[in-house]
Amino acid sequence: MTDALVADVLFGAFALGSVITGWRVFHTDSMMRAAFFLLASFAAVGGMLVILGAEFLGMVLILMMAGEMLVMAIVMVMFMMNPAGLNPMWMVHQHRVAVAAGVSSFLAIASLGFLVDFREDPNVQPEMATVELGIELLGDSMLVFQTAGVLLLATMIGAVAIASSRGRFGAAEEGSEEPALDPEDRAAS
Amino acid sequence: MLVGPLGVALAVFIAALVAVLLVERAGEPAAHEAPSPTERVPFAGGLPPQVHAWNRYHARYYVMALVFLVFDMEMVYMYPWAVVFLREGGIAMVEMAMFIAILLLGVLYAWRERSLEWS
Amino acid sequence: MRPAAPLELAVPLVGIVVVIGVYVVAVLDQAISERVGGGTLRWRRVAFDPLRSAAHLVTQQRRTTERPDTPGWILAPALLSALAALALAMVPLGPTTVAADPETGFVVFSAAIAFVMIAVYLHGWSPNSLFALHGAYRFGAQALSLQIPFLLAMLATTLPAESLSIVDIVQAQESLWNVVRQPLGLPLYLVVGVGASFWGPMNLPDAADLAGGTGVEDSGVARLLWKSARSAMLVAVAAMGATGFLGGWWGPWLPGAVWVILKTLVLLGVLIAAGHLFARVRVEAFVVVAWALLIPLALLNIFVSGAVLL
Amino acid sequence: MVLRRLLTGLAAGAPVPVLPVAGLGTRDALRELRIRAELRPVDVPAAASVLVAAGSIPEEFGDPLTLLHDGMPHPRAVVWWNPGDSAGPLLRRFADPTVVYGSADELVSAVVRVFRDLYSGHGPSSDPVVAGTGRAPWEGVGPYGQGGSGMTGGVPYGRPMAEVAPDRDGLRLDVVPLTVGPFFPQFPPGLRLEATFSGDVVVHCLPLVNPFVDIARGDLTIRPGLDVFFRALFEPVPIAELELARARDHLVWLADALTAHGLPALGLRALRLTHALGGTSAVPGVRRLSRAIEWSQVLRWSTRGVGRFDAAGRTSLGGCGPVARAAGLPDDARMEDAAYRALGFEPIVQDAADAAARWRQRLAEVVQSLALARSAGAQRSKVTGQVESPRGLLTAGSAPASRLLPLLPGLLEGLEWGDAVATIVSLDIDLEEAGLAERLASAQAGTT
Repeated sequence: MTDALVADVLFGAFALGSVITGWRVFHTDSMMRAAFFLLASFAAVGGMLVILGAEFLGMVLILMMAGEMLVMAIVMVMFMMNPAGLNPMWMVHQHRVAVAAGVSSFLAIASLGFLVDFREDPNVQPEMATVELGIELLGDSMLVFQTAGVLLLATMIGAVAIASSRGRFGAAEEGSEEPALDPEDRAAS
Repeated sequence: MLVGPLGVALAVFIAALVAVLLVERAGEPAAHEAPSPTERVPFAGGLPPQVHAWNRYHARYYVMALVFLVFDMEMVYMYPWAVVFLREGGIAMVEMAMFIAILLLGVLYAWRERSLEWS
Repeated sequence: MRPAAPLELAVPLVGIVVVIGVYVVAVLDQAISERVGGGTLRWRRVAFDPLRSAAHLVTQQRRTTERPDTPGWILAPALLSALAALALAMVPLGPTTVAADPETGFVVFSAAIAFVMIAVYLHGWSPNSLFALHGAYRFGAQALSLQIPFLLAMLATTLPAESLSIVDIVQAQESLWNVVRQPLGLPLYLVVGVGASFWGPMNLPDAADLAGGTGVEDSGVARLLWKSARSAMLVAVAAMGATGFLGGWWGPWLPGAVWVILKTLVLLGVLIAAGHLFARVRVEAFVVVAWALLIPLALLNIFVSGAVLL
Repeated sequence: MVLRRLLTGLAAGAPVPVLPVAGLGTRDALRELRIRAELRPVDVPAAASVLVAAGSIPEEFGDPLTLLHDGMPHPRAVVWWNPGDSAGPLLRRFADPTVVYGSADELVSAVVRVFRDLYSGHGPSSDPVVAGTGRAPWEGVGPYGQGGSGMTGGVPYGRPMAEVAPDRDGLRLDVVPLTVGPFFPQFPPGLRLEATFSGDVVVHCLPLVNPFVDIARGDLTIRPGLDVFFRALFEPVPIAELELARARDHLVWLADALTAHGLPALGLRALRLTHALGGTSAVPGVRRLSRAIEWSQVLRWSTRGVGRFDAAGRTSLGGCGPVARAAGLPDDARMEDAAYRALGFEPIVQDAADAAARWRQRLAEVVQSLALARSAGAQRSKVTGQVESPRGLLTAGSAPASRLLPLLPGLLEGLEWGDAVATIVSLDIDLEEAGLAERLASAQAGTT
């Protein structure tokens, strides 16, 4: 076996794995399993990125997804009825539309692979990729990088302001009582 | 060299995973008869639970989890920055300090709003 | 190309290191516990009881609950052990003596630590038992607030190395160990490391007040494997601490590999002793401290040590 | 096969994981098993191989005891130590229990023998008390196989699912009702708490009635160490004996509390100290232990503000001993005893009213009691009919635990489970003492 063959086999395994686990996400009753299948799917995508030469991006994707998917599992279990699938159920709503949307967006993205003119010369020094990323970040893309910081700050404050039920100035629902649906309750409150 | 260091790391990971799974299978001694209902009751100090434990679990730290999601993004930038830090010198220091200071404002806000505590 | 051992050598060697590491943790833990508890140390017991207890668990029936998530329950200890093995494979015993030293070794190690939360959550969720579930969610809070300080504390070691490779991180410590260069680094790393391997004062998911937490329904080989996986993780954290902060293989007179092992044992001893001397922390208070104190401290560590380097 | 024989051979020599279940009067004797190298007491049935039940166990604990037994993995066995007369019906539930009469040494050797037999193939593993196989079947009825009514209806696998309820942060998420106890490891023996969880927070709780009150008629076994306080209700007893028993009881509490806070090794040290209280090394030993507990401040950090009584709550703490004194009330029955006053006794008082203050209070009282015991010589207490037990005012008919139990809901509701356990631990509730006190009252009423 040559290096190229090993790489091809691994790439195929990761690709297949990501598709299969991605499909399982919608085919399980348990929110925990759904979240962790998605995590497996993302990890496989990370593996594909590594084989394509983007070692840093691939590994960072895997690293990040652990935390993100745990948060997703926690939130899904929190708000979905029957989170463990003790009652069997069907995860997908409007699945004809979903299948159509999925297939068409896959085709659209896959077509990029054929339509875009990629550079002929492969990246000669993949091990310098991280360094180049850093230089780019601090050089030409400095403004983008700092803007990202401000955006993240806005997201953080927004998330806290919306989600938190209490703050320095008292409970969040104070003065913004939700009107009762039943007229009698409304009169009472 | 057939596989690079990451290949070796992957092999170690998979080998350990499979080995432990095999031990788990092999370690199961010859099955006693199927467990009776009382042998399957989850532990709560001796009394059986009224309902299933799996529930819409009220994770009291959901606001912190959201803050984490955002702050975690920052780490993506820190790695390449750390690698070129010595090369770039003062400019790297200033830029990252600015970026971090902006993000820390968010953490400071969350802390002041007491949303890191249990809701 | 970065150094990597041949597969047929790396895999069994890392396996052996994990098994020995787990045994050493069991022995150290029992010895230190006897010492702290004021009992008499009987070395025969200390040396053989872990083996006997392991044999007992292996020959015991595996319990199940009414409606568990069986695949998840089986997978959790395997995942945790595999993560520990992966992390240990990244620890170099010498400039070229390492199972695997990827370009992004530091990121791979961080990913291994990050996935611990998946393994613990899986382990606590699967038995469908309330106290196990509480353990899983507690670790969620603990791990989410620990991850950023953990990454930041470790990241400072890559500044002098100008690389994410673990071997390079050790190479950069030839003249000066990081423990001196970044005095805040090692204490921070040990605090978050104990948290990431949920040991001692940071053993929130498997705590006594949850009657054993995520492990409350475990028996037989499942209990043994979960316990060993935790110990293996502790070994990995100690070994990486020795590598990242105590100069890895650098040291006079002795061969490099011996230095790595000695430093790892010292850190292991510190971590295990801390487990018997510090009470368990409250999860809520810890979350606040992690965000409001550990993250700023870790950033301070990065910027101050960075400024000194320039 | 060779491997299997090797493994069972090794396993037979392992420290025996025992699950101790204390009946009336045997709490401390079973705790002492922690010191034995041959045994390893564990918290939960899943970790245990031998169930060690001791003394008379209240009849209403029959079903929980059965569940503990059935929850142990095979191979397993039951050993009953000094069963009381009332243990008969419970004992008959188990297929083949080993019954041991005699000292702790005999118990240990019997447990080890039973365990070895399990592994040499001589002793059969104990059968489940409730027979039957399989689990509750679950057939869905809806188009995708869901249960009776909607997604959360029905009783899948034999149990219903949790239901939603509004919560303090405005979310409507599931609440899980669960009665914790009576053998929950960090709870005082016999405490059953009807709790409702929303996430890991206790939103409602209600302690159930004390099971030790109507324990077997006529069985008034009092555990060694506690008996001196009950004797003091009827006759003057040596103050030295009372105070040593108090110090001992606090140290036993300390051993449990340290274990609950993740420090079992230090807990063992506290337990070992109880054997050397008479000697001169006792006070330095206690001081060293206090330093080992307090130097890192972690314990104080994780108990500060936990389980705090508010100003109104403090007023209802009369007769609650160390709990009251930790809340700033100089409440101590010893002050009414002239013999104590002659010794210059002054109660120690803290003012924080939280779990940390109660820890400090008991550590300080151990030292105070040891000092009192030394200076008391042969003096005897002068007051009878009431006595300050290690937990507070004890009379025939009322004990501190019966005053503390009603306070639990107000204290625990809204706390995270870990804090709730830390609070319960810090209160040192002794249901056995309360049960005996009430039985004593009814016995007196019967004789007069």
